[in-house]
Amino acid sequence: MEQKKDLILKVSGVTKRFPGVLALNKVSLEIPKGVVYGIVGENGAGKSTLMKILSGVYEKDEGTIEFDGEIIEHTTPIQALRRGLSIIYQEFNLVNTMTVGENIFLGRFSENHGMKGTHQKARELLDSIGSKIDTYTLVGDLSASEMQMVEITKALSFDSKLIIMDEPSSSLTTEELKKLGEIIFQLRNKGISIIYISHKLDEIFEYCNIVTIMRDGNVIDTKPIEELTRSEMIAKMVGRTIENEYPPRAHFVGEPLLEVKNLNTSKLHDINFTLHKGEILGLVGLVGAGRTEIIRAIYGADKVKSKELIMEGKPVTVSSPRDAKALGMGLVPEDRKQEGLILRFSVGENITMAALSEIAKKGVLNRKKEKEIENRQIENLLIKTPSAAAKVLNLSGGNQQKCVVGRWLELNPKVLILDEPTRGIDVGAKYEIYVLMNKIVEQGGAIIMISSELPEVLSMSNRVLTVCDGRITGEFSPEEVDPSEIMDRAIG
Amino acid sequence: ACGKSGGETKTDAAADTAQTEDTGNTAAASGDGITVGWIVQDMANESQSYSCRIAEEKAKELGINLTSYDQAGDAQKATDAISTCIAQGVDAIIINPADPQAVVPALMEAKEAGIVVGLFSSDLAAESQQYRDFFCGTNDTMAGEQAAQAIIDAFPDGCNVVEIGGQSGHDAQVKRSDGFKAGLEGSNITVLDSKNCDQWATEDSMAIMEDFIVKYGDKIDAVFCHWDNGATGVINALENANMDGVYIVAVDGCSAGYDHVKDGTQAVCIGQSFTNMVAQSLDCAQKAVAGESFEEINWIPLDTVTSENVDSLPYPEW
Amino acid sequence: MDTKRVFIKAKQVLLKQKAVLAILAMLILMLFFNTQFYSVYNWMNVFRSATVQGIIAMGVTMTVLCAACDLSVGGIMCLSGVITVLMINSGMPIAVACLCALLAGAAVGLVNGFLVVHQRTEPFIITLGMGTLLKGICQQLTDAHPIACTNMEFMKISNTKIFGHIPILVLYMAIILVIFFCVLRFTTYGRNCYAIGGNYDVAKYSGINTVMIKWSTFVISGVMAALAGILLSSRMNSASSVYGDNTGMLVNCGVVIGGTSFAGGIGGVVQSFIGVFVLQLMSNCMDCLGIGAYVQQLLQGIIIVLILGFDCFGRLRKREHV
Amino acid sequence: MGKSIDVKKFLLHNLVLLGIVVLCVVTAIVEPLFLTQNNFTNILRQFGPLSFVALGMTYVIIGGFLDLSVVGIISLVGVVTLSLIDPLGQVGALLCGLLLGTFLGFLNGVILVGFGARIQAEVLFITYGMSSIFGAIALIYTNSETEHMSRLSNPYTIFTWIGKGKVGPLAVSMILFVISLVAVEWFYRKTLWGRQIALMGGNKIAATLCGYNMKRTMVLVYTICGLFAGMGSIVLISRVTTASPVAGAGYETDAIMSVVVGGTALAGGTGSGIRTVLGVLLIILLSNCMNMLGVSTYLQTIMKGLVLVIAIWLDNRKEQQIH
Ligand SMILES: Nc1ncnc2c1ncn2[C@@H]1O[C@H](COP(=O)(O)OP(=O)(O)OP(=O)(O)O)[C@@H](O)[C@H]1O
Ligand SMILES: Nc1ncnc2c1ncn2[C@@H]1O[C@H](COP(=O)(O)OP(=O)(O)OP(=O)(O)O)[C@@H](O)[C@H]1O
Ligand SMILES: [Mg+2]
Ligand SMILES: [Mg+2]
Repeated sequence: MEQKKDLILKVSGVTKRFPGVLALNKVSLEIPKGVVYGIVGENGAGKSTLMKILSGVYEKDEGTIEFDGEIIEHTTPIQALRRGLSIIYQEFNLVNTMTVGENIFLGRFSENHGMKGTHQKARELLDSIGSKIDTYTLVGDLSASEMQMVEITKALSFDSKLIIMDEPSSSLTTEELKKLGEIIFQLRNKGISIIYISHKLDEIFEYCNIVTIMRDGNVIDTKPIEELTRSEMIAKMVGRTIENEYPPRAHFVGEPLLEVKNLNTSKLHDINFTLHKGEILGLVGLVGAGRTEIIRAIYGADKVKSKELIMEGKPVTVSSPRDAKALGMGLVPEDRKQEGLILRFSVGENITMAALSEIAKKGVLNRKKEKEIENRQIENLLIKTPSAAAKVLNLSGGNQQKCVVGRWLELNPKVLILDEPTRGIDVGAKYEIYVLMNKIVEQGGAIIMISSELPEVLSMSNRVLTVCDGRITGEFSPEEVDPSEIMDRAIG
Repeated sequence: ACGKSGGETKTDAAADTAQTEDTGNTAAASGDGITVGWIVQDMANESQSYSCRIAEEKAKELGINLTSYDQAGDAQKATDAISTCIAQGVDAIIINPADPQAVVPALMEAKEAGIVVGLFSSDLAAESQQYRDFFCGTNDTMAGEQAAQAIIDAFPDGCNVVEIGGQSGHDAQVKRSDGFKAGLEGSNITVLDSKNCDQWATEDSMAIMEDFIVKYGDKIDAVFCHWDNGATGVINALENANMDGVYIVAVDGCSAGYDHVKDGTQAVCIGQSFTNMVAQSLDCAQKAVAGESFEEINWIPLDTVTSENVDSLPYPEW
Repeated sequence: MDTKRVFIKAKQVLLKQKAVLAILAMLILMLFFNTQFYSVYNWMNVFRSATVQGIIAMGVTMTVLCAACDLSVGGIMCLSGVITVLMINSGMPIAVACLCALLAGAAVGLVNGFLVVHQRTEPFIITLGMGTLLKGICQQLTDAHPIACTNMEFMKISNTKIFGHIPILVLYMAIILVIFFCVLRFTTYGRNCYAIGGNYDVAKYSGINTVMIKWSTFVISGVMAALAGILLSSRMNSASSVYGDNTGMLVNCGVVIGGTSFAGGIGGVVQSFIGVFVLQLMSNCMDCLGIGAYVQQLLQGIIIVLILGFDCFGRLRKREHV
Repeated sequence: MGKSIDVKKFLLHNLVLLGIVVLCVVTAIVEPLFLTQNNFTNILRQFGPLSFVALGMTYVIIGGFLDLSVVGIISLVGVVTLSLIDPLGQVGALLCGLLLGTFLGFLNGVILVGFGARIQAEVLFITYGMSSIFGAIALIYTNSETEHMSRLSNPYTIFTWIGKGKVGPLAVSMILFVISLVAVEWFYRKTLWGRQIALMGGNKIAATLCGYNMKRTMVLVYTICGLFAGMGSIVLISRVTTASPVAGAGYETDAIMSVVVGGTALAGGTGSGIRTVLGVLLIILLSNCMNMLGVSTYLQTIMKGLVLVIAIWLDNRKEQQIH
């Protein structure tokens, strides 16, 4: 009895089915007041689905939910918000065409006495978390991490008793992550509970009090954080023991493959570097440093002022992604929903997208070969999908990412560019992607990898470049260097 | 409706006119010629654009300063065009309205501004005729009646006829259809069916005729099609079905109609003479502006073109 | 800081608003010709001509802001005129007739909203079909004959002038424009419309009653079109089933020309009015210059293509995307 | 139980087909003449112009765009083709007409790509403006006069053959259409170029990053659309033996309606020309059946609107139920 009073949320026996998928199977959770409650699990474990049920986006099929002592049968997003449950969704949840201030107070315009009041209050909130974003800028003009901060601010603007954060840190920099940590502690001290979902286990260990581990729609275990070790957690998540989070670094570095010279755009200044055969080159920098711009410019996706590329000793021109692909380059973009996938199309169609031009004979396609590719990649990458014909829209984030990566693997690219390839991907899948990366370099290809997770870059790459403000500011060998030195250069 | 403001408009417009004369209109051909705003019903319509062309030619001859405006078959554009004419300070407006009802308020304004108003081809309803000075044109209702008469004459013992109307709701379609119905009243002619088109499109009339042929087959003795180019479609449909001897009557009197009558594919073509209409209206306008007396209503008689008289009539230029 | 922001905004508007540039170009061009273009009467005439489409554009803008569109406005306008005139001719008081017409417009908007918002059909195509349907109803009601209004009082609604020069229609337009501007700018409802158009799901998750709001924009659009129908019928003292044939396309085109994005969330009623106005002004300019009908059509097409084209171009340059 | 679900599913998938069957059965019961060979030929002939235009439109819509300029293309190609028969001979005129249609479509594509239009909303009214331009050129070219084949001095047998000819019971225009349909469907389904159209409709940016040239694909779909609008125009003038500079009004709406009623989503990415055929059939049959039943013109317009709205609505519900 006594204990029950302290619970903010009690979920018992919740089940959710999607066509062909049992997303949640009799899930039960108990979340006390004033704790940070971590939920971890592989991609497709059902974490996001559970959160969407709590916030009223999906209907549950079975089970009961009790929020703040009240049984909730049916809820809608607005009711959930009013009750005091706010959520930061995994996918961005902002209106790009409106200003930061208006987004924070979306739908509550009159509560703040019009435009001026809204922006004023938004300013106060942003200041309170130490963000310098101008409330009058359009959200569409922000970078991924700035958007994330706006989302966090938005969740704070409600007087919530429970805040769900579904991978809030996936695009935050170290600096911002620190701020987020402070915010979380502040909230917890005020007696507000937080559900924290992340694939970055360090954060889980740092912030959370209790952790629930999910796999395939089931709750595997719930334990206070002190009673868990990292490897134990990983083992429970993936259902087997993983010795290392990173495979051994591959060392096949050979002669120069791609030389980038004198690359200038409106944002980039004098970028020069060389990529060698069999090398994984990491690009490190703060958000907005221009890493994405560098690789897009190389790939021919953006306009450039000047650019010289030398591939295998021969000067080449790359003025469009088409040229880039013809030279054996491939790009996995950072925003998979907008730039990577055709969400309405099937998993298979998304996988074969890049390879179509290879299997077409004089422009005529071969359905049989397409099928082969689909099945091969689904097996190779262990993509969790009912069938190749299922819509990619319904896959979990990690599995969607695998589709985008898989599309290029089929082509054995010489240069594969990966922009945040493991964003929102679970440990198991990450490992698989790392192994795949190693396989590519083994075959003589080379990889440029952008990642905001420093450990990942340091463990995977043979060489690291730091980018700051559109310039390359340093070159390091990750085995020899101290991470703090790299961050130093990245900050500028 | 609004006396005071109307008065002011009048002085305004008068001042504007004076100004025009002071500075000399750029388009003015001769110093003393009157300016006329010629508002065409729809420049995309063949007959209308033809009448506009001859009006421009005729005006040059008469030393009239004529500017043409298009209402594109839209009643609202007609009122806009009238307002533009008033603003430009013309001496006379001659309009062939797409919807005669709809221009009445705008014409009131024009009259208040002291502008001579002439209606061309379509007249206002009887109760609003005070808002125009003169009317020149053929009577579409009469065209329908004449078409009916031609059929009655050809089939004194009665027959079955189908009617294919022009664009649904268009002034000419409405009047021709009403006239046709009125003309048949009391006769022993049966109207099997009657359909309008979405546009004045030959394709529409052809499709309707094809369906009629399937449905009524040889029962059809005569066809009344509202326009000559539509009759082309009717003739095509009949040819495709190998039907001969169907008595076709159509209105307009364009070259296509004359050609059909000459080949014998079309029995009767009710022709309207735009040359006469234009000459008469410009004449009336000149007289009205000069303050001379003129005929208020000028019916331009319709020609009933048949194979007998087709060669004696001047071949139309459109 | 605030003045600077205003200045930047003004510059942005001028650069973004190709329609304003087009208007300026026309105004300058007309200085070189000796016509009555710069007379009070003519300007009132242009404004008055833009009124009917302008009023419809207000409602359409609401739907477009919510990332939908309404092409049935031509049909609604026509229907409302027919209903009003028929009822007045049958002896009803003018006010009752007008009210019924507005209700009819609201009813059509309700159905449009049901289909588009509730049933999630494609607004472009469904409202296009609805327009055809309404046109048929008008033809049925009038037997495709134009009908004159027998009560001359009805004419006064649109044909009065105030202060001697200003047609009352222009006043109506101004009032409606101000109301819509304020609603969109200063009320939660208005801001919610922008949110819905910007990102429907986000608006929904943020607790905005997206369905009702988006639905209501269709009702507003219907009512405004019906109002425009009444004013048009009063202006012309008649109703006919052929009114409004191209209105749907033209008004939606005007809205987009003004800079209200068909993708939703960007724009406003002032822009829309400018968009409708630019087409009207252009036609007036060309009439004043005595340009032939075909060339007018050609020039109008070219202007539409250029304004919208450079709008696209501007957006593209900003992002430097593929 | 399983069977009833199958029936329901089949019906849900083929609502248009169902509508067509119901329409035919009702008409045939009330008016047996509907089933005559003559009427069958009629329907196939009336099917002509719209079916070509709608087929071209299908691929634009699959590519995620729309084309309102077909009206202008039909007008312009019609008058130019007919006027070229005398100077160039009929074969030359025919080829020039097709070439002109293709070129106008190409021009659309190039202009849109040049301006950098990326989404449906952006192209919609630009093509509307283009339509206005093409239409105006047609009017200027002819001075708004209708041209008549009967006044030509050169023979125009090919056009007569297209307009009236029959091979067995089948109209020539129908056969031409089937050939075009098969060819273009094969192109769309089996070739890389065709697949790129679908990719463009699905996600233009993703497709570009996968190394496909979306600008070229965009020009391609508009060129196809222009070509088919030109073919539609030629079938039209052959059928009615005249060419009017304002012919084609309303074709853009009917074509888009046919495509969508057929079941190709306006959102792009999926669809097929075969579905469009059903949509066209529904629209043509609707007017034919109601003419057979003696429904008044006004009621016909109401019915047309109603059927279209309901068809699109039901089709949409179906989509939602299946997913
Ligand atoms: N709308 C939907 N329709 C069908 N299946 C769905 C839908 N949403 C989610 N799923 C399925 O439910 C399962 C759980 O997905 P969910 O997004 O909750 O995973 P997750 O644990 O959040 O994974 P990630 O860490 O990758 O975000 C997945 O297998 C996914 O394919
Ligand atoms: N679509 C866009 N519109 C406007 N500005 C943009 C857009 N995309 C990026 N920017 C801006 O360009 C700058 C550089 O962004 P970029 O994405 O290249 O950074 P990055 O180093 O890749 O960082 P990230 O970690 O977010 O990937 C950012 O400040 C961002 O605000
Ligand atoms: Mg998730
Ligand atoms: Mg980036």
